[in-house]
Amino acid sequence: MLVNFASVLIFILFSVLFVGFNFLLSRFIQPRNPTPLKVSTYECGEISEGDSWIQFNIRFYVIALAFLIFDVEIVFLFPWAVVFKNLGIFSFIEMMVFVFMLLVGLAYVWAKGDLEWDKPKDVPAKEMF
Amino acid sequence: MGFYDLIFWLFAFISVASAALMVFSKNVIYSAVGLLFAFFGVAGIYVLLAADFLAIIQIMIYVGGILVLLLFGVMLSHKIGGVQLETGTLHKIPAFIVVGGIFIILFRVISKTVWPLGTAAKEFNPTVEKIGTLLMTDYLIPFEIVSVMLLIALIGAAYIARKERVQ
Amino acid sequence: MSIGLAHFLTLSAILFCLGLFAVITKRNAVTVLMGIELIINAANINFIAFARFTDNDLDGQIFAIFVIVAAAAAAAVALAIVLNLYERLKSIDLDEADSLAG
Amino acid sequence: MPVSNIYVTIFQTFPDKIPDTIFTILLMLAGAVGITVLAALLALIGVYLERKISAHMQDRLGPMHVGWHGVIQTLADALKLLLKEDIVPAAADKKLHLLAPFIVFSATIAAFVVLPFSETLVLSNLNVGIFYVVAISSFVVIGIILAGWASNNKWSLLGGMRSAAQIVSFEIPASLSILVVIMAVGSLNLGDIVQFQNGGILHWLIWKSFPFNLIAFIIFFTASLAELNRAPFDLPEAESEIIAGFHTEYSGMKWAIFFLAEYANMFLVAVIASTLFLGGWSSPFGNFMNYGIFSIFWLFVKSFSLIFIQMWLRWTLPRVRVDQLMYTSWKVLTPFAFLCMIGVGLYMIF
Repeated sequence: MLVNFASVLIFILFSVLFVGFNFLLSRFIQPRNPTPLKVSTYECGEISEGDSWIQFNIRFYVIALAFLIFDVEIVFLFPWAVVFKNLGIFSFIEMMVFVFMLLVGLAYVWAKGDLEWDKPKDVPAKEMF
Repeated sequence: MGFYDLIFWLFAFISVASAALMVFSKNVIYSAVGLLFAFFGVAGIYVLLAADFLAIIQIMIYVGGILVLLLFGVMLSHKIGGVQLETGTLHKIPAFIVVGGIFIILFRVISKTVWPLGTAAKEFNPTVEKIGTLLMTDYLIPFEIVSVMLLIALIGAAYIARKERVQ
Repeated sequence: MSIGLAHFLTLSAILFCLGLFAVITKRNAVTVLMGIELIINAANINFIAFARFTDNDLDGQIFAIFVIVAAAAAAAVALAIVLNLYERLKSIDLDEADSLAG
Repeated sequence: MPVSNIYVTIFQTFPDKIPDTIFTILLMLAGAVGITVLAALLALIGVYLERKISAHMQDRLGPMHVGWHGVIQTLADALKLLLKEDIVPAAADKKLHLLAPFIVFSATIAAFVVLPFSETLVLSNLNVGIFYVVAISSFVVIGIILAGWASNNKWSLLGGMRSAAQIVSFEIPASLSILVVIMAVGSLNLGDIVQFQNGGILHWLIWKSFPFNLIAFIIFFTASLAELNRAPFDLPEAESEIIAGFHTEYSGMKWAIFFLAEYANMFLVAVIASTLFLGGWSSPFGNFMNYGIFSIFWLFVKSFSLIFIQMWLRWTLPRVRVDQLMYTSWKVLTPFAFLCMIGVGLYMIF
């Protein structure tokens, strides 16, 4: 088992080296003359307005939250799926109870509108112009 | 020194160095990066302890879930003006004394205690099936309670985060 | 000297102390939360190390799974509280959240 | 274990020549070099195919001048990118700006290690195979957020956050639809999963517990399109709104690495989908041409067909809006993935 993980480790190390090698190679053969205008922040050619201050919507958090909870659930579902064939109906019922709880959670955030994002208002085509 | 030892030191170094980066960096995002590599290092340690499935869970929940949530939290709770996201520190010296004292105590406990080590050397066996079976049999009650806890966490956190939006 | 239980326990102790240091000294609520995650990781190393080096087979690993899950739930709720705090105080400096102080 | 590890196979052919560990490490390194080169090559082919297919779908010719029908156009482009100046914005966080491409690319390539290309050609026969792939790709999300933040540009940050939110949303239905395969096979090992489907097109898992596995396959394919940020789910790169998303401030080789990772990821998803549902390296005609080099051939035929469908969809469907995106993920795909799982469970019990 360890030998397989060693392979993974070597893989990760090599891919890091590969990217590093490419950057170094590119560094030696590319032109380098940064001018103040070139290294300014890109904003469609305009002078940059203000700093990158953005107030993110709280919905991003709720999405990440729902993701985390379901991620945890998946962690339990995977080992269950492996042994499901051997354990049969009893484990199926156990898992259904587990899944049901999480579906209640999904239904809750769904019903409370946490998963809704702003929709554009429906404007009939003839009123648009 | 065998390869097992070498890899242990490698991962121990990764986790301690990045944990130190997390603790001593002033920038919140740098702390998050430190935490990322600390989680990765700890996952490697789990593999060395024959917990392959747990190492994957560590990556999946900590890196894929909690760290993403933390980063979203940082983005949502700071005025992201410029790349400076400073975090202040306070009473460093008392903290250093307390933590140093705790570490010395822990270290003495670890080195003085005679641990009841297992009799037979264990093989590196796959653990997924055993864990699945144990969860469905011996640990059934905790397993079901976890689902209730997750439900409460989801509803509670969504409620707390939403409250202000309504007002 | 080959790697044994004591090595893993010491590593875990170092991580625990670093996490504790972050929890005590940081003023930013999110970094305090990061310190807590580090402490939980240190505890998990202990669980798994004991599972490997003593006669208990996988109980330690199962325990670690439940700990990770509890940590995930805790992080979710804690961050929701932090965001709520930010909405009220426009800051997540823990020293400023003292309205309950006597 | 039914699938023998390639290292063991090679190792047995050269006994006692070189010390074991050194030899194994050299072999692993050779495997890593091979796969990285393969991934880069496949990305180049992918880019070429994309340009050609999109051109022909729009009644154009696409690249024609460099090489026969422009076959080495993408290679020339790659060379050009190597020569481009690497512009780092003055306001950016230099270290993290550099770190982000490393994370994204390494996480993508690291997932390749478990793919079974044939019965013996498996670089790492991990027991937790598919679960490992799901987990390791979560590094990509972190890399994207860091890239967006380190650029210190409104559009980058917004694009990074959008990408991240989109990827995490679609990871749930994608992982849930994988479950139906694992329930049938009873193993997370990708080699075992292919071995289970060996023996012709009717043994493929896509037909098992009809129609639940078929629906699960469609869910997996749709969700993976969204995870790849591909049309019709390419909002994070919606040029008209947020320029180029999280890699707006990346240029030269750094940008090329993101691009390479994106196309390597496209191939990775296609291989995973064919391994899980379409029999992987096994021949569709029972034992006909079901050995050695033909296994690789079959796997590539299946994967490139899926890639072709991806490109076809890109030029057929319009881009969805962000509210439709979240609707698709949480209110359509996730409930249906749960239904599939329950359906397969009931099917297997009765």
